[in-house]
Amino acid sequence: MTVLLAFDLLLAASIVGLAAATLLMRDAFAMIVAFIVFGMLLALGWARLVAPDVALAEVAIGAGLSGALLLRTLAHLRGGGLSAQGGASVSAPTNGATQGINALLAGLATCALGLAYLGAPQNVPGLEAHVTDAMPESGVTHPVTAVLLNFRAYDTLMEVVVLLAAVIVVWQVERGLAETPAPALGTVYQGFARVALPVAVIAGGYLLWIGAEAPGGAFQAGAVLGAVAVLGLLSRHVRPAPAHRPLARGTFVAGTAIFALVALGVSGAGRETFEYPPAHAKTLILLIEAMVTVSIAATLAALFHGREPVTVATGKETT
Amino acid sequence: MIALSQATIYGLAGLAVFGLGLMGVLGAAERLRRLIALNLCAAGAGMVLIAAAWRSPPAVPDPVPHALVITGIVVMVSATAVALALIRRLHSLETDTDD
Amino acid sequence: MSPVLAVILTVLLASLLGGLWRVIRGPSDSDRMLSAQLLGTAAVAMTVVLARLQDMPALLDVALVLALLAAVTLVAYVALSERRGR
Amino acid sequence: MLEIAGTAFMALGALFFVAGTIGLLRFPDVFCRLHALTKADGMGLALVCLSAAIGAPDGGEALRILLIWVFVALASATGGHLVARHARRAGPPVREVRP
Repeated sequence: MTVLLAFDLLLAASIVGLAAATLLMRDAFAMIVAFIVFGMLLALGWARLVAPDVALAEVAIGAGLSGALLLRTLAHLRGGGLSAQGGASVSAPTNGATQGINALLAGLATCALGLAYLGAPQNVPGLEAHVTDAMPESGVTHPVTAVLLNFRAYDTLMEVVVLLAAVIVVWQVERGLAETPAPALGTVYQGFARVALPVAVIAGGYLLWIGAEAPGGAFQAGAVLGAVAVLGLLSRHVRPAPAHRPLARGTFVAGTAIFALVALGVSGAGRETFEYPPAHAKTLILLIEAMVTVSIAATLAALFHGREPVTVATGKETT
Repeated sequence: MIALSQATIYGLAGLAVFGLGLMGVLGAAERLRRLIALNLCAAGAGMVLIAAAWRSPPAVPDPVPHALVITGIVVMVSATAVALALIRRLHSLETDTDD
Repeated sequence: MSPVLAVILTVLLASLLGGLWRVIRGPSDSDRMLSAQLLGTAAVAMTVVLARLQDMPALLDVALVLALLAAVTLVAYVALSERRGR
Repeated sequence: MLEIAGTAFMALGALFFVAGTIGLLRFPDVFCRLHALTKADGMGLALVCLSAAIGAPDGGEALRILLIWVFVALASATGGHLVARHARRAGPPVREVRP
């Protein structure tokens, strides 16, 4: 269909154009906003490629939380608030030779990827036949969830470990860094939060539940719940205090712990690690997913908040 | 010759985004810009993967690359958060010594 | 029905790309954030149209999450901007 | 018949988006632009959602579409308020209306 082809060409061109614009934008704030819009367009592209799971992850994490994370750092770099101008890092201009070498290297790597992509046979069956064959044993009916939580569960476990490592590193790096807290956002926002936050929590739970049979699952649900927590932090409904640290640590670790325990627990009696007994596969996957969702939500919120809650920071909050 | 399917269109766009992002990673001056470039680079690679997983309509796409890219997105946001913490820390250290 | 939907989709994309000019030019941060919000709403509309066009109800969830998460960026912007202010 | 009406609503919704974008580009300051786009995108999305809900094969989908619309309407109203308040406090004074 020609109209749809024109749409695809226009969308693909705008994705590339926006990527270039993001890199060329002078103002750092404009760069971040362009990056957020890039994420939205990317999600549309993924919807066009029949990848709703990826589009879901992209809008939740790529366009949503990454944007908030970047804005928060920019606020720090500009000295407390976003509106305060100046303080942007100025750096030495790179000379022509360096830029030439950079372009050459980037071009070579892109050519390599291009050859790999264009050289591979297109539009022919890949691994989907294997996935379809194994679906009855997976315990779920949605192929992507089956791959994530069953067939390639090692990858997913490692991914949860990466998130855990990230929050540990961020807490270490930010140790002792003080910041002015965000102000109250007013009654209109409070009213909005009262309606929106419960709706968002329900949406997160729905995404988790639907993941077994349709696009959705632990990461998307975790990202939505993480966004709820970020809103709570911004509006100061949630105020991290030193007393919360044991709970926070426990929540960060819970997903990884349950995942690893189940993986090892099913491994006896002639089974491999991660080879769930088919009769209980759905229960086990849902158990893992629920815990991983909670962990991811807490971790993403902690990554946004940055520093570990310490007594000094809360003491300053009253000033 | 390659047929002009939506997979080819977005695959080539993904290649371009990957290349642009890589150039940004290597050449960008500020740290924040370099980090965003790295994110673009990852997004471009993801687009290529998802384009490779596409099958013409009656058939459904290969779910394995989809799962890989979702994992990639989550790993990328973790890496971004760590890099941002480092950027904030470096900035504080620099402004402290300047005073 | 579906060629019409494709045309509508293209019009929405064109409108989104027009709004991009405001993101690039500004002049103020508020302008940029506001335009991003409009673009987000356009993206939600496009996702809803795509769900119909491709007959993929799962895209409605994408639209819902996009709507939820676009609000987070905006609130983050306002809260972080006013952090010092007064 | 219902299908034609649905498509017409959707086309009208797209026109509202175009109008909103024109307002965003042409109006002189942040408050005027805010006015243009909250009207336009609210109406535009409402029409697109209405049309999609008419065509929805089952009630669950229609409910989700309704939820999307309600949420965007709430978020847009709140976001508009927050940005306007912020722009009022941080930005240059509001333009005088010339008689």
